[in-house]
Amino acid sequence: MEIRIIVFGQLTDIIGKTELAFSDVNNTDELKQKLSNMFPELSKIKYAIAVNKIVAQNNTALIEKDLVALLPPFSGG
Amino acid sequence: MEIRIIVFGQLTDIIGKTELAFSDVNNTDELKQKLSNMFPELSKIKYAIAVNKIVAQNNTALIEKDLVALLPPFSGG
Amino acid sequence: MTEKKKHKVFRQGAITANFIAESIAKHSGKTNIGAHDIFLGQVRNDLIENKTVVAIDYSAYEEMAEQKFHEIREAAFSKYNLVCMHIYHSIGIVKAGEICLFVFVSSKHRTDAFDACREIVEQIKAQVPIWGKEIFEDESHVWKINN
Amino acid sequence: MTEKKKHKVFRQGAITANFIAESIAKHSGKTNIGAHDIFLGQVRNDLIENKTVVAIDYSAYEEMAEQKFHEIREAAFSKYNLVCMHIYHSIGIVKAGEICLFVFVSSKHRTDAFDACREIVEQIKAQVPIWGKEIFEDESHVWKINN
Repeated sequence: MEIRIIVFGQLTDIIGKTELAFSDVNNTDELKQKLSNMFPELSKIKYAIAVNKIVAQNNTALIEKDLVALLPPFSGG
Repeated sequence: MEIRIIVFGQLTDIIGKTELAFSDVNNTDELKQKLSNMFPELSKIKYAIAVNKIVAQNNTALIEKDLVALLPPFSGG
Repeated sequence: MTEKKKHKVFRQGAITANFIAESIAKHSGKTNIGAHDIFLGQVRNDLIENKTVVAIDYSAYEEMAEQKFHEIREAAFSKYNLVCMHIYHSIGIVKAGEICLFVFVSSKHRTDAFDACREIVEQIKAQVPIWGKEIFEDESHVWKINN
Repeated sequence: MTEKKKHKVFRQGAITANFIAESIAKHSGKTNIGAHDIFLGQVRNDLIENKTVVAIDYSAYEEMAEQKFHEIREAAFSKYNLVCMHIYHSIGIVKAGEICLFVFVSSKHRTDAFDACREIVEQIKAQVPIWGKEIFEDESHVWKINN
């Protein structure tokens, strides 16, 4: 299973790219843990995770073809 | 003593002109009384009297060269 | 950087979209502005006793009105943190669909522009000696009443 | 007469005064409109740690953002008595002094336009996945934070 992750805003500075893919994450909590291990700087930033364009309020299961997005605080307008 | 009076809005329909002059009014109460005698329809309308561009809240003495204006409810915008 | 330049508020006839665009464009040099709030009053073709309004003919006690506009302006500048403010009101005939009032308030942050613009519009309607004569197709009229 | 035509919200680069003028002019045929409230967001040349912002580079999660804009729009139409509403937001580079957000709300009476416009602007800032990268003269950057 491969989960595709798109990255926005200041998270692109920290992660260094705008897309990632993981084959071994089953839910959003696992994803967060994995990301904070790989990118310790992420702990400084509050970010949301959207699954298929809906912000996950709680831990959410991920399945193949889900589109996951990492969303730092919005600053439009 | 002549007091010049300018007339605005719907009051011009009732009074039939945009300017009046009276030689025998000493204050705004006398003016109102005189106007309602001459134009009974005025009793149907609430209007303010401005003396030298300031709305008279109470009876106000009038002297030569005062500029008196009859102001029906405003409807700008 | 606060600009309090005075200009005449009254403009003959309708306020055009181009005039509004020019006003907006003039603010691009003021890079301390973050927010503009613009209110536009447009003449409606209201149906009154089965007759349709085709235009409003605005008249004013201009000297007193300009003084009132000045007071409204000064009060807004002292109450709110504004960069600039412009008010334009039509005098004479404005047809249905055309614009008769243009209030343009600019500030660093949006709260000031929103609060001030709304307050200014309410004050104009309540305090400034302007009268609108609503003209029907058959050239008869009624006098507009503000709510 | 309520118009709910959808258009794309995002526009490449700054929103020009001419574009705003054209939008305003298009409403002259809608003679049931009495009030327009227009909010414009303009890029400020803020000083941040001794460096001056010269532009903001906007990016967005466009598919999610368009969906959010649609929700904001539907909610405003059901809550307020509006004739029409348009939202435009820049994507890409917008220089200081240029306009990046244009919210245009029209109603019969002014209260609806004022209330709705303000609420929509707050919702855009809080709910729509858009990010502003503030660019300095030396090409370094910080990420904008909304208040």
